[in-house]
Amino acid sequence: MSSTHSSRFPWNHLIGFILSIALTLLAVFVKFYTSFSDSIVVWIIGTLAIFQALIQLFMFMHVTEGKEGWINVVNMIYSVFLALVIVFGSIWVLTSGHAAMH
Amino acid sequence: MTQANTPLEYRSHQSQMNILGFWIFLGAEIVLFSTLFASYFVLEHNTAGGPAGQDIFILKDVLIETFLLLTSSFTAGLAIHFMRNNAKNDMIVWTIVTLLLGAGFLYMEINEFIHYVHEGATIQTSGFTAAFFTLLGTHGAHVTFGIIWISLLLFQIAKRGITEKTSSKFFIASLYWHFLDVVWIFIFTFVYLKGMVG
Amino acid sequence: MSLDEFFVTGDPLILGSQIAIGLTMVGLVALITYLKRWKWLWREWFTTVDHKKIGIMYILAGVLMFFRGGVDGLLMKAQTSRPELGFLDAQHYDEIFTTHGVIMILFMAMPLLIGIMNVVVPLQIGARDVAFPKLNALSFWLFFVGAMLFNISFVIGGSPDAGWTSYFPLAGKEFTPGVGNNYYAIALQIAGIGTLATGINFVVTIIKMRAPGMSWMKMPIFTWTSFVTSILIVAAFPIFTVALAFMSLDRLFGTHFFTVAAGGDPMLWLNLFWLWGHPEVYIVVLPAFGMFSEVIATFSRKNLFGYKSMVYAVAGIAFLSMLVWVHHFYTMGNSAAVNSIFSLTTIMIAIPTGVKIFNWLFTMRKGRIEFSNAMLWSLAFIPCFTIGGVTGVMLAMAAADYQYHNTMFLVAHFHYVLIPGVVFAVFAGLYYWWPKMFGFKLNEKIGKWHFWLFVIGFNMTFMPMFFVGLDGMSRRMYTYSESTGWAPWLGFSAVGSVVMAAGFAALCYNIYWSFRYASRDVGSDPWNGRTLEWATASPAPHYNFAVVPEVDRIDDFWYKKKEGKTGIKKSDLKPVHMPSNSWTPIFLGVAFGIVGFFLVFEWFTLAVISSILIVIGLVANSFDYDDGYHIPVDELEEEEREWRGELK
Amino acid sequence: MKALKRGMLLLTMLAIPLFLAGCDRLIVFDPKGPIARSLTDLIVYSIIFMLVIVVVIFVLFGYIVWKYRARKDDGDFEPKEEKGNHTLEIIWFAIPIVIVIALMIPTTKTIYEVEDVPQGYEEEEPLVIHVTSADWKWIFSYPDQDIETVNYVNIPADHPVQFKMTSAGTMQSFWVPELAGQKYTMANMQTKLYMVADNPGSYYGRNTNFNGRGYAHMDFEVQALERDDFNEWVQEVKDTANQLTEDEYAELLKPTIIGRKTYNQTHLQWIDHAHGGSEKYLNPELYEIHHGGEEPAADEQTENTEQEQVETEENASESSSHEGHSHH
Ligand code: HEA
Ligand code: HEA
Ligand SMILES: [Cu+2]
Repeated sequence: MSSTHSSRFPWNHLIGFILSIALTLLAVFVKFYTSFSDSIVVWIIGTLAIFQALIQLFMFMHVTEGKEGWINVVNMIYSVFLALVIVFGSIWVLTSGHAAMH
Repeated sequence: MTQANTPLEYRSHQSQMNILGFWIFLGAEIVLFSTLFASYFVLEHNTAGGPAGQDIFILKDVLIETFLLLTSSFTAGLAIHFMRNNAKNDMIVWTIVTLLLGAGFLYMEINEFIHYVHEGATIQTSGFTAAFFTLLGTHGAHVTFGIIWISLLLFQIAKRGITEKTSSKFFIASLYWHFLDVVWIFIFTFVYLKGMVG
Repeated sequence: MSLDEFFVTGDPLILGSQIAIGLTMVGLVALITYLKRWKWLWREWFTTVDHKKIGIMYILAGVLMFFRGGVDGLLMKAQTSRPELGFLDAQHYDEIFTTHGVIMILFMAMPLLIGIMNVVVPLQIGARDVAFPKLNALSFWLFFVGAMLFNISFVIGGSPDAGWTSYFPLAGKEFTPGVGNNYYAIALQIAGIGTLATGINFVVTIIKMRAPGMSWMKMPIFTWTSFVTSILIVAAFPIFTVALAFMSLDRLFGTHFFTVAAGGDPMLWLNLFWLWGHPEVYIVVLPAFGMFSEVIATFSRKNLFGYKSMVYAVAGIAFLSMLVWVHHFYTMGNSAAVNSIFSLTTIMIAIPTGVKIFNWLFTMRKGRIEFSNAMLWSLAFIPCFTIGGVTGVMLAMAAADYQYHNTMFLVAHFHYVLIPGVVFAVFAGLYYWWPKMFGFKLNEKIGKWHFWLFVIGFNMTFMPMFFVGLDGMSRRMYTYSESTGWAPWLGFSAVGSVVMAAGFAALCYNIYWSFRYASRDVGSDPWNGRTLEWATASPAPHYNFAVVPEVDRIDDFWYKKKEGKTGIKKSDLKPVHMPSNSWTPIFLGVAFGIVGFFLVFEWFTLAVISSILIVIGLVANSFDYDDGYHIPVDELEEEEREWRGELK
Repeated sequence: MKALKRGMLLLTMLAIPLFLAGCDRLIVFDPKGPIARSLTDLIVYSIIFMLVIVVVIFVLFGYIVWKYRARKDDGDFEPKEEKGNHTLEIIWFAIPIVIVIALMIPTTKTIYEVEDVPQGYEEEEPLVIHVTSADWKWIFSYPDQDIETVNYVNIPADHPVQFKMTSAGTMQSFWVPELAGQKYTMANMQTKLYMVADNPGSYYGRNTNFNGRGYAHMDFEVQALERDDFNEWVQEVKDTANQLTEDEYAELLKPTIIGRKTYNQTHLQWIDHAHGGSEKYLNPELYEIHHGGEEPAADEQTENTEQEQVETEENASESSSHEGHSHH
């Protein structure tokens, strides 16, 4: 079912590992060696972080594996949705009103 | 999925439930950490005259921590790979490497914290430091717990070998370990990189 | 800290309770010792991992907490029954509404609902137990220890006094320096971890342990609501865990998350509290909706109308409930855009809720409505809850909420949803599933007293609050002056609460009476039920089902009964695997309680030392490879024969 | 049966105006200014919808429960199973959607409306008053007039007033039901609330957000005066009132219940709590609670002042009555 379950060399682990190192370095590069504006940098490195998370999820954690693979995927999507609501919701609510005058 | 093809850790119904249950738990962990992140973002600029992130973060140390943790995630994956090939000794070796890398990460992080305290940033300094140390501390506590947990499992694997039960326990611990890596990536990106001046 | 600071003294009410508690404890211990029941208690209850027994313990604890919370309610009603009464002083009143709110929601509603879920869900899906029986026991003990820790606050150290919402800065050390609010932070944390574990447990149980053939859309509706509730628990409780951790850090370790000084943001607490708190009120109401659905279908002798739309409605409510939290602080000075969006999401909840109301009504239409006690509670729920719901919609309109916010109108709203929604449901569920738990029915005649007194008392108590609220009375006022003109409303309301208390007393009497005198001969299926829990003996045997039932449609048992196919064959009996009892859950629970107690009093050395107990419990657990045991076929056969007669 | 139904309908139809007439006596239904009036309009509008919903549900409920009750002569009648009914389900899905839209439009409009100077007053420059809430009192500062009052606030009638609100410590909520609704007051933050009183008069205001022992007594009076009377009052204060000193101000911020006070000058010259610095004035030791045991001296002192001042406060509240409104 999944390619990891064989005695071959664990290529996808290795690829995942190299990719994650590369993405980390890329993020550092974007942050310190380009001249994008702050918000663009955050968007780029944020996207890179999401790719890294996906690498961990699919190449190391094998989310889709097991009998309930689809449940795991739904569970992760739902959790990420909650995470977005909590993070962006809180920021929006606490910084957009005229109560926010630190 | 036929029996023979199923990885050992999925074979019994109870193991399947344990693994599924752990995934659900990870869902809860995502919510927990996103709450910590949300609070950090809200309090990030409330330094109350104390140091801000850009005053204290050191890229080099953080990068080393990141590589240690990323590598440990990789070696944890290798351990699972060998577990699935029923290579007990290789599995134990890679697990020990994973633990050492994890310990190295912790060592670096504790040093980092000590450095911050010397810079005048303790957990009581400001809203920013409270949120920062709590987010990082929660992650660090998870790593600590993971090291202890996996060490206990090592004993069990050494004693009982790779069985349906030990393999499912170990698989779950590896999920946990990878998850901590995911959390770290977001800390690295949104706390450290974002908080430093480019 | 001196001894008389440690023990709360000086107040005759509290002193009286202290003495009463002390005497009750001594009496209980003496009684158990006299009856030589310690071993039995330990073996059958304290170390049990059986979901039915755990459920019963939850229910017992919940009823006890209802009594405690109810007494708090009565004291408040007494204090405000006349203007400028001196029965309670401000401090005492503040402590009482705080503990009342916390206890009612977290230690009354939650355990009663989780208790019923525990008893019923595995039976409804044809499972032998929950997915993680030991974790289930741990959840219970964490809840129980948390509840007890919270409850001792009023005799040891002082109660929390910042409201069940414990808003900062008030709940910070600067404004409430005592240990009271430490209790809030620590006790709720312990109980909350247990609840989170329950959520995970039931999600997995329902995904993985359904009887063969029971696909998603063939699941009983109560199982569905329990499932969605569990998901909501997993989604919401971690937020509360973090909020309470911040609170503990602020109070015990001097950090600045929510403080006025050093860049803390008190509004962050409001935000986090309600990110959890709003879903929490739906966590308590959704399983209740499920119970009403079961009861209404059973006693209308019809299937549930619009089953699928009911499922979608529950899912829709749960989804929306994560998106509305700001409606609790419209008046915080949010931007108009924030208030508008959250008004919209909030009001939208009326749509799926309305779907449910109409489906219930149409389940009864063309049925044959039997006014059993369980059904009476479900019937009373519909109109009462509608009042609570539509007043909720009024509150949801942000601009209008500028007038209702924090007034008695709000207090009336939430009692009108919580009591019909949760308390009525628990009563309905108890009457309905009582025979399944204990093998006898509660008395219907005493039940009628319970019903009418409670429902009438309820409306008398809370209806006037809408009006005093609209007349300018804010909540949490321990006193008011004659000139306000509120006295007649509040006096009437106080009388209502006494009627309500009489209703509760009738329930207690009913339980007592039925234990002693009710007929033990009720059969396995006393209500002519539709779902699987009625396919096994009452009370349910510890292995639940001798043969795991197969299901090929919704309400399968109902049709099997008609087709005469409910029996089991001797040849189908196989040894049943059962989990073993375990000492670790109660041990861990108590360990958490001890550490928690030391943390409350900020005795950190002792807390650190005693947390070794927790480590011991966890390590013991990790090395536990107990695989349980099997019940042999003979034993199964004998037990089944007892109620089924000779097996084929 | 039919008669019963018709009777019930008639009764409920009658009940609506009766109910609304009864509500008229309640403070929230008795607005005395344009802002409160838009809130009341919204509330009345929503109540009509809610009453219709309640009536529909109650009637349907009564009818179904009565008609389909089990009877002795049912015999072994078996109700038919029903899966559901798409048309019906669509109806009770769609109608609430329409209602939600009907509720949302005026809600949103009102939300935006009350955040601004009320209609008809756009031309006039609002009088700015700073509100600082403390435990357990309200402090009003008039920066332009350079005077400060405690537990009462005088405003010119028929003129827009903008309150800029903050807190010296715990969170409170500033509520004047007849004039403006409410909003929180929070340390380190500033919220704004507009208010206009149509006519001179005395209006009830209070804190609705629980903030400890003195909370129940935390009310104040809004007194709307004719323009000239207002100016006269300002002048009088300037001529007669004491100077507010920093020491006196620190004393004010201690957790006590006190009566009304009037000062020359405002505390804004040395601190605006909306911009931090409140921690200087916090007195944690005064919040200690001593169950039973002997009260320490500090507490005794507050207790005394508290008592004596409750009395003053009560005298004061005689005029700040809420009473005024409910009996006319
Ligand atoms: C079981 C608990 C429960 C339930 C189910 C609800 C249900 C709802 N609640 Fe309530 N609420 C609480 C418990 C609950 N609430 C508590 C405890 C508080 C206060 C906490 C505190 O401050 O201490 C609170 C406070 C509260 C507030 C905060 C007010 C304030 O602080 O100023 C608001 C505001 O929007 C609100 C709204 C609603 C709405 C819109 C619903 C809706 O879900 C109601 C939906 C139901 C119906 C509408 C009726 C049936 C529907 C129809 C018949 C269809 C047709 C109807 C329409 C189209 C309108 N609630
Ligand atoms: C499920 C939740 C729940 C339930 C069931 C109740 C039930 C009751 N509540 Fe509730 N209440 C809350 C949740 C709940 N409450 C919350 C969350 C708050 C907000 C707290 C805050 O502001 O922080 C609140 C606040 C609140 C207030 C507002 C205080 C204020 O703002 O000033 C009041 C005032 O009267 C009140 C009264 C009551 C009463 C009289 C009951 C009655 O229904 C109780 C009935 C039960 C009994 C009466 C049982 C006891 C019976 C006896 C003693 C009889 C003898 C028995 C035997 C002999 C066996 N409650
Ligand atoms: Cu809510």
